[in-house]
Amino acid sequence: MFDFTGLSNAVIEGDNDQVQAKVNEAISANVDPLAIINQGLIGGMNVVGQRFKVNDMFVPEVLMSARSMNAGIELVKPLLAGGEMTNRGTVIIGTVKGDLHDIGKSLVGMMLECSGFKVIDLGVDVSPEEFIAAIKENDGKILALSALLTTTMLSMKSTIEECVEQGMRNDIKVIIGGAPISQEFSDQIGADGYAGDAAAAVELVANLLQ
Amino acid sequence: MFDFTGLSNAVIEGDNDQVQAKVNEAISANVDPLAIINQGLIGGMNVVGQRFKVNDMFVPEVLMSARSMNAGIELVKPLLAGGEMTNRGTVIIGTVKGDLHDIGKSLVGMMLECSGFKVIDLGVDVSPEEFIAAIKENDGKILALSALLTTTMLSMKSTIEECVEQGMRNDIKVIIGGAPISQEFSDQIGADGYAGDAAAAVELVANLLQ
Amino acid sequence: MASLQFNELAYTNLDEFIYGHAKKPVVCSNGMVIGGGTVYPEVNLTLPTMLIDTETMPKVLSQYEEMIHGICSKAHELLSPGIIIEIELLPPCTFNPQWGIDVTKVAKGVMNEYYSKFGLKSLLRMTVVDIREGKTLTHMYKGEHWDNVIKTFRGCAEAGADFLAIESIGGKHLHDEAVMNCDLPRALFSLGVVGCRDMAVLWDEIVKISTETNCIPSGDTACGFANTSMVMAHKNFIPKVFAAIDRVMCAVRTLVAVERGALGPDKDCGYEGVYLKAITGIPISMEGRTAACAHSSSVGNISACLADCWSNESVENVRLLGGMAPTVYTEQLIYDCRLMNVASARGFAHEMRDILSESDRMYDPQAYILDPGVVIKISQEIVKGKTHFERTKIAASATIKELRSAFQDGLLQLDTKELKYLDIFEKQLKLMPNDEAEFTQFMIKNSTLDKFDPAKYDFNFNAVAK
Amino acid sequence: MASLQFNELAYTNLDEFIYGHAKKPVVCSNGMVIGGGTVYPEVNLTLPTMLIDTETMPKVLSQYEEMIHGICSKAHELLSPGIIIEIELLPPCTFNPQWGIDVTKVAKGVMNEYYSKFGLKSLLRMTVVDIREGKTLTHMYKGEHWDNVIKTFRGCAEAGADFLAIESIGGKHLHDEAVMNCDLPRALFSLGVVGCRDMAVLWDEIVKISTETNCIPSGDTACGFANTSMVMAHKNFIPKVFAAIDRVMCAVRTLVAVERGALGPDKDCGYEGVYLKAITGIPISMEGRTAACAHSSSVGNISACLADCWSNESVENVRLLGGMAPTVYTEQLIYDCRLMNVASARGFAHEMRDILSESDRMYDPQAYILDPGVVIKISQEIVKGKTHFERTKIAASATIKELRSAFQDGLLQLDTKELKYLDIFEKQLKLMPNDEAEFTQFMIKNSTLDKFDPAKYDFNFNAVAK
Ligand code: B12
Ligand code: B12
Ligand code: SF4
Ligand code: SF4
Ligand SMILES: [Zn+2]
Ligand SMILES: [Zn+2]
Ligand SMILES: [Zn+2]
Repeated sequence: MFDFTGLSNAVIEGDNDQVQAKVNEAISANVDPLAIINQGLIGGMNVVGQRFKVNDMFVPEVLMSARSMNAGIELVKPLLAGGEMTNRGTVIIGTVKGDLHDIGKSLVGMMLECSGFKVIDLGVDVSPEEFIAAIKENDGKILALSALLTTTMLSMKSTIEECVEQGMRNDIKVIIGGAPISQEFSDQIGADGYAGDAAAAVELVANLLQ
Repeated sequence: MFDFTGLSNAVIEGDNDQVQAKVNEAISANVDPLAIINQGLIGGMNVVGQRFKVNDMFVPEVLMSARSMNAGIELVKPLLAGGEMTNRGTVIIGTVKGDLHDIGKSLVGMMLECSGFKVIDLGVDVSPEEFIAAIKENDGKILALSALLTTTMLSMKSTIEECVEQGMRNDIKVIIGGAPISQEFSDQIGADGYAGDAAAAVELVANLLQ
Repeated sequence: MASLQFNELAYTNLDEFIYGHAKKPVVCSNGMVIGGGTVYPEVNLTLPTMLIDTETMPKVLSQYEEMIHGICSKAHELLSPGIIIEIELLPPCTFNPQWGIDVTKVAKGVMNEYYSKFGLKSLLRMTVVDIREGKTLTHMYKGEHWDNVIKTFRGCAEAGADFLAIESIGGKHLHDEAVMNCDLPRALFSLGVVGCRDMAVLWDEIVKISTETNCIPSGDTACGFANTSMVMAHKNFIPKVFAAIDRVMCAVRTLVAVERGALGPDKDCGYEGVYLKAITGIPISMEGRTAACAHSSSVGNISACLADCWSNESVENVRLLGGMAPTVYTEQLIYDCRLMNVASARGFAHEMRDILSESDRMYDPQAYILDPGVVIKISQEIVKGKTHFERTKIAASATIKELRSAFQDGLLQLDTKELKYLDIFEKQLKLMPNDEAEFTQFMIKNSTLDKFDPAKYDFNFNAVAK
Repeated sequence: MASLQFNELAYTNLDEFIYGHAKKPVVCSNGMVIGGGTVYPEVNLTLPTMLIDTETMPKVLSQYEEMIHGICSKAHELLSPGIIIEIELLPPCTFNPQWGIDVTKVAKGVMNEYYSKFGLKSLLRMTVVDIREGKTLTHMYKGEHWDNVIKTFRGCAEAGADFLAIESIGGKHLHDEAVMNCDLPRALFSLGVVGCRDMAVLWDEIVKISTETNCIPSGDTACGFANTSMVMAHKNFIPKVFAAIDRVMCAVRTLVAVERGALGPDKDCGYEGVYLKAITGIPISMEGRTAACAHSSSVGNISACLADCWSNESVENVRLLGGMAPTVYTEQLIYDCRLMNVASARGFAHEMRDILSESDRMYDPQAYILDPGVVIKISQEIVKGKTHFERTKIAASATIKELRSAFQDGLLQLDTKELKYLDIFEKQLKLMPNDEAEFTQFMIKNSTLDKFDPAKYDFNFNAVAK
């Protein structure tokens, strides 16, 4: 058995050079490429996620870890058969129409990515039509909507209604979040879930995709 | 034409003795009994209502005026043919089930009475059934519900639903009030109106009965 | 009746009479000392619009859990030296004692978690609803209503409540009538005769339960009395001077809790608590500007002069932009307390107290009678009375006198309508019989049974008549 | 660029540097003087959950009317010496200037009514949304977005606004990236290079409109910058020291408004306002504990030390038990202001200021840098810079130095993670080129067009390179 501790630690440290060195080491040792990714790289990233959740790491550190993980994946990729990459499910995320608040949504996206989900970030001020198109195009399983304004919260409702109209409501789970949002509001507009922060959002998505 | 100024002023002053003296004077002068009531007594009371509304009179003073008006009416009553008394409509009022707050509701009742409405006050902790029974018994036109607790507001909804079930929802107007109540909540549960204080309640009832 | 205690004031020196310090501090098992130098935030929370019944109870409990979590986490984050949480049960949770007990368990569970995880010190005040009224009440001291009140007290105490409290309502219906008619003698009967007797019976029981369960009997408030007047005066429905006089009269009634063994901190919305502190030295909870979420007030700052706990009165669990309202109010209270405590640490507590008083004192008689100097002056008169009846009457007349002279000295603004009512109330008091038995006889004759039924109170007229 | 103003501080004597007093007070036509000795409440309100469109506009307007009524009536009732109302328009009301104008008219209508009926003095601050971003933006200074911003400013001013304000966002996308990565040089580029240039163009226009409409150009804030950092730090997403350094750097950018003619009061949520006051002497609005409705904060009390207006930041029109939330917050602000003003009247303003500071200073670097003494010290360094770029860089390094020495002297608590980042930031600054042109070239090369497109800003690289 190959010892992944060093590789995982390098990811946790966000140390690009070390990650690449350790990955190359593993490749030379003929370790299963999927194991390098899942046990070594994503294994390290899982620790990062946990530590972020308990306020033990800052966002810039998480981003560094994510970047180093990606650098490692780039090295392993050529060794993988096409499509073999692990994807726990695709999440379409964006801030709803009329709302330009960016950061909360981006953080949720970041944490989902770190946890092995594929994330399509549509940015801010996204119309229901754009969300729908992206779901279709990317086979999205989760639609994640963000709103920070009391006057744009209701755009979440119209986005959900648009999904119903397009006959795709049953194919996806809709989750919502942002400062003015509450569980009560989520129930009210028929979303599938609400989370108060990025860590909770990851758990929510994981539960919904089970 | 008889000059009602003195009688009205006596009502405004809440001066029982003066009211009775002036009423007797009018009766002796063969003034139309209905005019004594409407122009003299209720005329005075209308001023009281106006002055209360602009904070120019206190509740105890309004109550004194009301009592003196009633004393005057008692003297005139024997001269009226049965049922000739003016009644602008009957209001059934009470605080809803589970709620024992009394005073706000009583004040609304008082102001309605002063303005010529007949008021049946069922007290506090009143069940939907009791409200329904009172409407039937008294030919109530307005159902006025009070609630001061966030946990009893929803009793207003069940009372309205009970009216629907009894097939009498179209025969009455439902108005609601109390500290946690808002216009929004009123709309939400399908009430016909909300008022924030006793003076506004009188206007609301007058409008609804037009 | 048991003989009166407290014939002298706990405070005669105004310099000692100040927020954060009580002559008889309450020392709690977790090390928090109420009245020992630190003003603590006391957060009071309530449910948003929802029903409470068997079906919704899980939701009710999770609402409470969410609120307590939010509060504790904010208190921890902002390094509060400790926090008090008050839950005023809603009526169904006293009608069904088990529900009230379950609420206590949930709350205490979260509080214990924050203590063991983060060392956050907290105390839980459980306030039972006085459900002894309504159509089905048969008797004040036996039968279903009484039993449920007592069961709820005992159950909450056993479930971990640190303080027991109530806002009792003996004599309330008489007082409602008094407020509506600005009838001071009737208020006096309600408070000084009926209310004080009811308090004695009720508080003997609460103190007994507390002793048996190792819980602290904290205090009562005149919510059903002076707070009704306060709200009515605030709406300009009655003169403010009535509300001010009523407040001081209420002190005699609320004080009975202490006479029977309550230890404090007295409950937040009992602004008359300042008189209790002056007379007995127990610590008190007060509320002011940061209780605007619950009701508007003319005593926003002056109410803090003597506070040992500082409360928001009550806020429902609704979402504001900055978070859930109970969490938001926790933050505000913590900063308010920091301000007062830092002033103390710098040796400027007296100046801070005087600033708080001067902020409001002049603009409303209800504020004026909370000024520490005025409190001591009127308290000195009150304790001269030899019965509750006498003390309540003195409270009224001393307050009238004080308000009038404050106006004359330019220390208090009163318009002519208010001044007129001072005269009216003085006359009302003068026309009253001085003898309690005679007065009682007169009042009973002039009250309907639905306002006061002596039988339900075991009210022994002969005992009054001696 | 126009030459820099303000090469010396308005304040060198700490004793003069205090709440309620500004060296350059703003004298308003209704007699209110901001910074003339009295701290005024500034109430900020917003809509509850609802859509804004053609159909709902009547409802939107009646919401604003209801809120302003509640606020004015409370201010009258509590005898506030005057009140400021801020409306931060929501995006549709800037995208459709007429809607913003209608909101202004409704608000001003109610305020005028309270003035003529009750003599209540009030001032309206209209804050336009800086909508210059998003997918459809073609250019920062021409095209639909710019035109609508300008139309809204002019229309609101003509409709009776007393103050114009904005929370401008030039350079924001660069800054977002800087926050997420704790990249101080990128923040510096966003603020000191791009932001300051954008401010100059924008504020020249606002000042021109104000002059033409007889309105007062008040100020800007770093909401999109330092407040984003603040919220991120509060969630423990980034180190607090980043947010503290970022706040002081932002001062240089916000100051540009004053350099171009803004007169104050600077906007509430710009906590960097204290640096503007130190450097220019204009009055400022601040927010703290009573803005918990909008966001939690570690500067609840210290933020009041130098406030000339005291704000709640923003509260939505929802019902609390005591009334609608904007009315409730008006009451709280009024009592807060009374406290500060009474302290002044009694000659204890300095002590009150010091108590406010000591309340929070030690627990968070963001609080520490609001301490009046610290503000003057760092401001003295900032004005030594000869360009905005230099000043912003000095702001960063001086703050790092100050925080470190505060920690060493035991005046500020910082955990090891925070300390580590002080080192990291120091290193980041050291590695940066000292020359603005070189630095700019480097940053542009390392930024994607979606974060910063020089063409949209008319950003003339040659001008920087000189
Ligand atoms: C920073 C900020 C801005 C910045 C935005 C910067 C950016 N790049 O995003 C700028 C300056 C642009 C801005 C502009 C405005 N803002 Co703004 N802004 C804020 C502020 C201070 C912080 C927001 C933030 O970034 N927080 C940090 C992130 C990490 O937290 P978060 O967004 O809450 O996200 C977390 C969770 O909510 C959750 N989450 C978020 N999204 C999602 C999605 C899903 C699916 C899930 C599960 C979870 C989830 O997870 C995240 C991570 O833990 C808030 C205050 C507040 N209390 O939130 C006001 C606030 C949202 N803004 C407000 C206002 C009024 C405005 C403006 C209208 C101001 C104006 N008049 O000009 C404009 C509107 C712009 C527009 N068209 O949308 C008001 C809203 C009032 C209202 N009526 O709703 C707020 C509440 C401030 C206040 N208290 O008054 N704002
Ligand atoms: C006085 C009072 C009491 C007294 C009641 C005295 C009495 N005889 O009614 C007593 C002590 C009994 C009491 C008890 C309780 N109360 Co209480 N009480 C109050 C208080 C302080 C004032 C209410 C009042 O009388 N106002 C004066 C009148 C004139 O105003 P009003 O009722 O609002 O009525 C006006 C308008 O609303 C309107 N209106 C009223 N009814 C109607 C009806 C119609 C149709 C219309 C159109 C208009 C209208 O017109 C009226 C005149 O202008 C309020 C605080 C507040 N902010 O309201 C709390 C308050 C209502 N009580 C509260 C609580 C918690 C309780 C208790 C549960 C306390 C406890 N733990 O023991 C119990 C519950 C009792 C029960 N089973 O209902 C909370 C409610 C919290 C919640 N979750 O909803 C409040 C809001 C206090 C607070 N801020 O925390 N209370
Ligand atoms: S006034 Fe408030 S705190 Fe006091 S008993 Fe009534 S509801 Fe409770
Ligand atoms: S922080 Fe608050 S006040 Fe400042 S711009 Fe953002 S929303 Fe407005
Ligand atoms: Zn309370
Ligand atoms: Zn702001
Ligand atoms: Zn603001």
